[in-house]
Amino acid sequence: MFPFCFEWVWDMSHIVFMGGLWYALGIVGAGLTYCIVKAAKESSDNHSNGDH
Amino acid sequence: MKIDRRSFLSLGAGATAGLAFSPLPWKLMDDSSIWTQNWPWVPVPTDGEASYVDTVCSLCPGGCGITIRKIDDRVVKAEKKDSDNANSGICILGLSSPQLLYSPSRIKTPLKKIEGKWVKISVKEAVAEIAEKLKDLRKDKLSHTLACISGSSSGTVPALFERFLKAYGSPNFITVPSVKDVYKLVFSLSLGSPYVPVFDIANSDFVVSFGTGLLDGWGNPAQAFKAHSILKDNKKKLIQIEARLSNTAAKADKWIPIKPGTEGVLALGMANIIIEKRLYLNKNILFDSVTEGFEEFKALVAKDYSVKAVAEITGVKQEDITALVEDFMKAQSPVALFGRGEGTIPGSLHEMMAVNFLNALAGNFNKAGGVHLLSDNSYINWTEPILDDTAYYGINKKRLDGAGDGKYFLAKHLLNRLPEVLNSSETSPINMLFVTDSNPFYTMADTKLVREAFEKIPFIVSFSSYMDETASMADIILPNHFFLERYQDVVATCGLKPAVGLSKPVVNPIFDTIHSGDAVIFIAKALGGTIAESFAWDDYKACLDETLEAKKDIMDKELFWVDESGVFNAFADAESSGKFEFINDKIRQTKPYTFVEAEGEKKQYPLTLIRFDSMRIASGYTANSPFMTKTVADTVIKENDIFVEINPKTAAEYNLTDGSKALLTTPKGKAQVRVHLYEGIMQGIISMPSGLGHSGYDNYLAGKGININELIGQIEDPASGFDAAWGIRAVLVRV
Amino acid sequence: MSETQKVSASDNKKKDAGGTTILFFLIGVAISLALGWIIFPKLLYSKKSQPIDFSHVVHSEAVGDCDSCHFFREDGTFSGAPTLAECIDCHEEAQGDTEDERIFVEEYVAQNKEVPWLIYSEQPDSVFFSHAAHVKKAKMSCESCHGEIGTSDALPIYEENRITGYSRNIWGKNIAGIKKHTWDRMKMNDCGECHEEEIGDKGSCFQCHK
Amino acid sequence: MDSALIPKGVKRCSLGRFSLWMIALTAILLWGVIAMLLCWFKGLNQTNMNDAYGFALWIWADLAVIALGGGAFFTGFLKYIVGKDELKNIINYAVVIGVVCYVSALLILAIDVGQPLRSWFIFWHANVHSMLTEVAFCLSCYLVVLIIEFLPLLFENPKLDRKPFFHHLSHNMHEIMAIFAATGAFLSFFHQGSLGGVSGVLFGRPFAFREGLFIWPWTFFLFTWSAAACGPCFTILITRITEKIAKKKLVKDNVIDLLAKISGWMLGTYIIAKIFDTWYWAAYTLPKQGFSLIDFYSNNPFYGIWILIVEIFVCGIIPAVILISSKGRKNKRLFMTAIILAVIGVCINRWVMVMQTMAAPVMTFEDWFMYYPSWQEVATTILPVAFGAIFISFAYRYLPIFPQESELNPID
Amino acid sequence: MSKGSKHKDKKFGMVIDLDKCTGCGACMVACMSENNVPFKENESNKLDSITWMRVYKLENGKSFPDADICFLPRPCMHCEGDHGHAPCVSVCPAIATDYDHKTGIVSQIYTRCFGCRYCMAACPYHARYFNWWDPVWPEGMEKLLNPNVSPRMRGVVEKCSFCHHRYQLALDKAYADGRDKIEEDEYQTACTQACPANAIIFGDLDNKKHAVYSLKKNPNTFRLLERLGTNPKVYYHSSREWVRRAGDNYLKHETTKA
Repeated sequence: MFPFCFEWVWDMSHIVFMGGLWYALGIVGAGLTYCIVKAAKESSDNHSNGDH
Repeated sequence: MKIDRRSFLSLGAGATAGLAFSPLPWKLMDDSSIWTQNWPWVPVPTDGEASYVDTVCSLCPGGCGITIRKIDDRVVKAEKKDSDNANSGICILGLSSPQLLYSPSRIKTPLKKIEGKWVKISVKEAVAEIAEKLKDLRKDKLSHTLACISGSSSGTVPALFERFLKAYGSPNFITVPSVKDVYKLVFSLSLGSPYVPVFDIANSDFVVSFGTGLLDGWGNPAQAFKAHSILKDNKKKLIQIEARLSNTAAKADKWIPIKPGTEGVLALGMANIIIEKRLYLNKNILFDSVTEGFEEFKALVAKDYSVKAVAEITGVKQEDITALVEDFMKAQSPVALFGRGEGTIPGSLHEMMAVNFLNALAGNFNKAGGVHLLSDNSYINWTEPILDDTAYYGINKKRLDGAGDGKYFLAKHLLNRLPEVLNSSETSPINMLFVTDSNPFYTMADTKLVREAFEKIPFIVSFSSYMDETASMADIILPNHFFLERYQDVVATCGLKPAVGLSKPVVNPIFDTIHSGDAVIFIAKALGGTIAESFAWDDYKACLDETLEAKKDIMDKELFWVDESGVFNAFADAESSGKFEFINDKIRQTKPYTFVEAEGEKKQYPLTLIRFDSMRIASGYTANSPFMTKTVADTVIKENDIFVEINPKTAAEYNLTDGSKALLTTPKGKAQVRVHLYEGIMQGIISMPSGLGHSGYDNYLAGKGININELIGQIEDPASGFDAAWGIRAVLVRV
Repeated sequence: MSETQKVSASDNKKKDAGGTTILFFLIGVAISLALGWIIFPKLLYSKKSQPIDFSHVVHSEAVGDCDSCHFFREDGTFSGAPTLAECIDCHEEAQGDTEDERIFVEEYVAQNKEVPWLIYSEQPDSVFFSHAAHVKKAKMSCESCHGEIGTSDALPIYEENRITGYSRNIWGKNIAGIKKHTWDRMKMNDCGECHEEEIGDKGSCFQCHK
Repeated sequence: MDSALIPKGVKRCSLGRFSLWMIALTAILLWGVIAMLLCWFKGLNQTNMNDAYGFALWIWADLAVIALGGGAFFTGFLKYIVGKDELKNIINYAVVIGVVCYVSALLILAIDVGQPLRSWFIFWHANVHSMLTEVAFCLSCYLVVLIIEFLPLLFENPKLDRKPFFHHLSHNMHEIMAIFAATGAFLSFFHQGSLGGVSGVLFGRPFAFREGLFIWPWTFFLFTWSAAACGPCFTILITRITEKIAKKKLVKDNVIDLLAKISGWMLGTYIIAKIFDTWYWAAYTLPKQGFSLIDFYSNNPFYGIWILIVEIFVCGIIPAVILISSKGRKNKRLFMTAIILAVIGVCINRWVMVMQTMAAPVMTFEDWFMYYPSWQEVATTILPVAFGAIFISFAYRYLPIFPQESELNPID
Repeated sequence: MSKGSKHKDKKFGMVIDLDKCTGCGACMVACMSENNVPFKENESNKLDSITWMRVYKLENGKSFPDADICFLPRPCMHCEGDHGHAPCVSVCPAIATDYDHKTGIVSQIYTRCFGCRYCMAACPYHARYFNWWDPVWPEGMEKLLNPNVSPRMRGVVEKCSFCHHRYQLALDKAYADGRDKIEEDEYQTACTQACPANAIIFGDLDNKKHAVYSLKKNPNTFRLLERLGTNPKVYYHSSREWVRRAGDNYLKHETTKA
């Protein structure tokens, strides 16, 4: 799973497969972080505006 | 600052986030899976120094040289001895010996039965109690009512038992008979001496086996397998004549199915053709002029055993018979094998004689690829036991089994007659019975009758290592060491020569057991007087050392001492072959040629049940190890049901399909079985393996299947008196 | 339930609440880190002392190299910790007057009982380790895996993982898994690392597993 | 009692009635949980699986449930990528059903393995050549995506929506949902395919083995295709069942009709591909290995040639034709028949690819292997069904799943 | 996967002479004894009975008296596969089974296996067995355990290893003697050693001097299910046509060696 795992080999299959996986995970993770951070910011802004 | 619900939620969130950055969850996850890799309930074998100890396997009469692999002081595995010399080899049973050594069914200490329950006693107490009882018998002049059943007739331990009975004053030492006893009779009748034949299969170019289970456990299985493989390598022929496609038949170059029980007829028919066509002349044998009884024999076979008649009786095609004879006589070194299956049932004397005539006509005695005759010289040269008056009185009583007398003049022991003798008298003629190295309550035919008879015996002493069927009926058990724990001499053959092997203790006895040899010596000593004097040895080891003398050094080094002088040389050349006697007075006394038929009315029992032997199922005194039972196919045993093999055509007649349950009835008993359709069996014949249906031993064996001996009765061979039953009539009804 | 009230109440204290929230969050983090990094390792391992103490220094001075006691058998297998049979040559009678010596002679030698040594470097049953391949073929020193035990004067405390039953020496003393010496850890990755360096290949599974 | 939790503008049954329904479902769930615990603590000897049937009922259930959950990814794909906007009225429910299916799938896998505590090895010590690794990775990643797709829905619950953070989060997530949906579609495409690959790559098992493209056997594509075709049918089926139980219309006909039409075309094209695949397999792949088609359908009534006919014709061509024709879709009875047949069809396909692969003898001296699941297997297979019913019931009761519900069922 | 080193050291394989095999079962017991294979009270259900080496009974399908049977011992075939991988190796999701290019042996690591049984589904020879039960040795019998093979826990797959530990031991001996390589007969599997009929021959299939090399080229030699592309390293030898034909699947019109 990680390059420091015992079985890891720097070959095509690992790069393609794990590349795809980490890419997908990256997008999902980034998207989620973006939403959460933005929501946290917005909700604290909203609070200070007190316009809920 | 206000601490509210949100603060706690926050604390929780922080704690969760923090944990993820600590080793705790990850190490726990890792360790929990490592825990599954080292579950405490999965045993870890202790490591240690590996060593190999050679010994001789005595689990069957083969007596193979084997190697035991040990780690420190525990036995781990049995292996083939890595050498070509001296009878080295191993079979499935020998490979199982470590499992048998540590078996849960081992008897761990001497036991005494008190009100139906086993109570532990010490060896001393057991010996004292037996001696006390024996003394009482002697006082009442009943020493001859002590009997002993021994699984083997050769070697020092059976000899000690025999000697004990003699010194004590009883003629009733009885061994469990086997095909070897009949082999000896065959040659004592036609050659005047009880030679033991060894078949040189490896060097033969044409082997005809009359139902001999060459690859099903006959003789020394490991050597037989090796010989068969050499046959294959040399592209030589094996012909199997048998009603069922056994493993031997399957490996043979040709399988000739025959109606069971008519093998002797076929042999005589073949002899007839050989004589008629004077084929034996090709072998430079001049029977006509020099051999006693030849003309009479010639007339006899010419009269009753024409090819046509033989084909009729045996079910073998005429052309097959003539072709077989031609091939047999054309071969350079043909040999005909006799003795059915594994050879645990002695079998018909006349049938074996008939087959052996083929060997005589082919002139193959003591020739490469033929039958080698070994003298039955014993290496045990003890001084005669000292007899006091009681002993003298006792041993002159008639043997209970009648062996050696009257119509049983040929046999030395007739175990199979014992049940009848016991059942025919009101009180038991045996007051005490020793059972050593055998399990007669299981291995004897017509088990129900046997049990009934033996239950009459007031006191039984078992020397068994296992809680087998016989031991469980005993009153006292003095458990023997397992062979891996004891010294013992084992009679064997090395190549074609007689030999004695030495079984050596590989480990110290793991339980509180006693060597049977020691047990006898201690009982003798406890009895005092002339009996004690006859057993002057300190213990068995001393006795063995003294008996083997210088041979022991050789055995220590090579496991076996080979008797170079043991081969009988009477047939070294063709000219002297005339000494073979086809018919003489003694043979005439046996009323030739009567073959044994299966018991039962044909009308009531339209089928015939035969037994088959399998390497994977031990059917003698030694029973299956868990590993062996594991190898048994699910068409032989399924859960606890045993299967009988039946030809699909016969099955259809009885409305039976593969796997269906049926009630099997013979004149001797009933049993629920399942059927297995098998194209390798003649129509009208059904077969069942021997060696299953134990009630003793452990949960890995007990209760699985049916003991075929409960369904088959014994048939006294009219010539020898031994059990010669090869089957019984039966009926199958679907349930 | 008056949800709206609650919401407006917290709204009033929003600035303060934000700070408290962060503070509690950080406290939570700190507790967990302390628990995970300090307390947990202490709880995870049980400490066991050897049945008797033993000085490698004293022995190596007396009998020479490691292989006087930790020797190869004729079949190429390694004997590991010496058995009583080896010790008995010198220790039939007490050597010196320490308490450990007395216990050893009285409770083990005299009663012919093996000392139940706790083996620091004991690998699990699934591992096959060939001392011959490493010591005989690759000519590696004992220290490369066992460290300086050979020059120690007393036996260290044996720590056993309560869950797995492993000796702590396998996973390494450092809970983070950081190692400074080749002998600090004996996990599969460490074997692989060295093999990769020395042979250029971590090896096949069966090379080290049974 | 729980009125604060119920979305605005819709009517729900009384809490008492709901509780009764829940108790019944929980009882079934508990039965499954007991069986599950038995399997975990006593081991897989609790099942009737054996060395010939290493894969059995569970793996079938797993494959089937994932195929049926395919409605989520395909509907999402249609809505967010292709831009079929009407489908917003059913996408929520498709996601809920998807979550149920994927949670069930992972749960079944967790029971199915012999060493559940080691199951993380599949990630950590991943063998990238194994289809099962691909399945595990994509499956769990896709479940994460599904949960992300589900979360905004959860946050729309009246009580949660009141919290500003959740309100904003939900809003933000909605905004970039297309990215999640696209990632989900990508992951889903691969794991549906790799599930097909699981049996397709078994070159020692001629019944399952298929040649293919690069590293992917044809089953890889067939599985994705069939999941895309039949998953939406399952969504429609569950929607219809929900409507039956709720006794009201929840989704407008034009939405269902659109989804069904697309499904019909997918199913139609799939079945053509499947027929082509079967023919190629029978005519080229099998003979090379010494087999003919009938070797795999004879000698065993359970796996007779009928199963192939049912799969392809009855549960493939017939529903495809019905769903493609607008007349077929209009006829209520025909329509539901087609939907049910399509769902059964994909289940049969997964059944055959798992069970018949195990049952068919490969060595000439072996016979067909038979297998009957034990009650523990049945219970643990029903467990996800009960879980699904519970989950869906909660979701329906408390979340605004059906945007058209209030419009279709105005409260007086 | 350990494909780092591609050079082939050895390629161990077996030739089993079915003309000599008597079906006695010695190989099975030797194997079980060597490899700490567990046993239960009832082993008659052959579908949950672990037998790394299993002797099959083949029938020629003809009626009496033309019926014939042949015994066929089946260890793990240690497939090399036509594409460089065994059917089971490539499917294992956790690399618990691996193809060793230095020996040609397919390994199975019990502590890595998490029991998904995909490899069993992949193996057409039924050579792989699952531990449905906790292994239990009756009291005293655990003394029989061979320390060179680790007993397996419930929930993992196991199979024949060509007694790989014997190779390890032979190498140890060689190293201790200052040798780098072993002689052919220093490493033999337990079944080979035990076979009373000497029907099993084991050795390096690439070693032209070894008997296995010439035997595998014999026209009467065949492999099981060769046509599937498994490329097994266990060869069988039989002089009987029907036996050779039973080794693989053939269409009616095809001759045995296609």
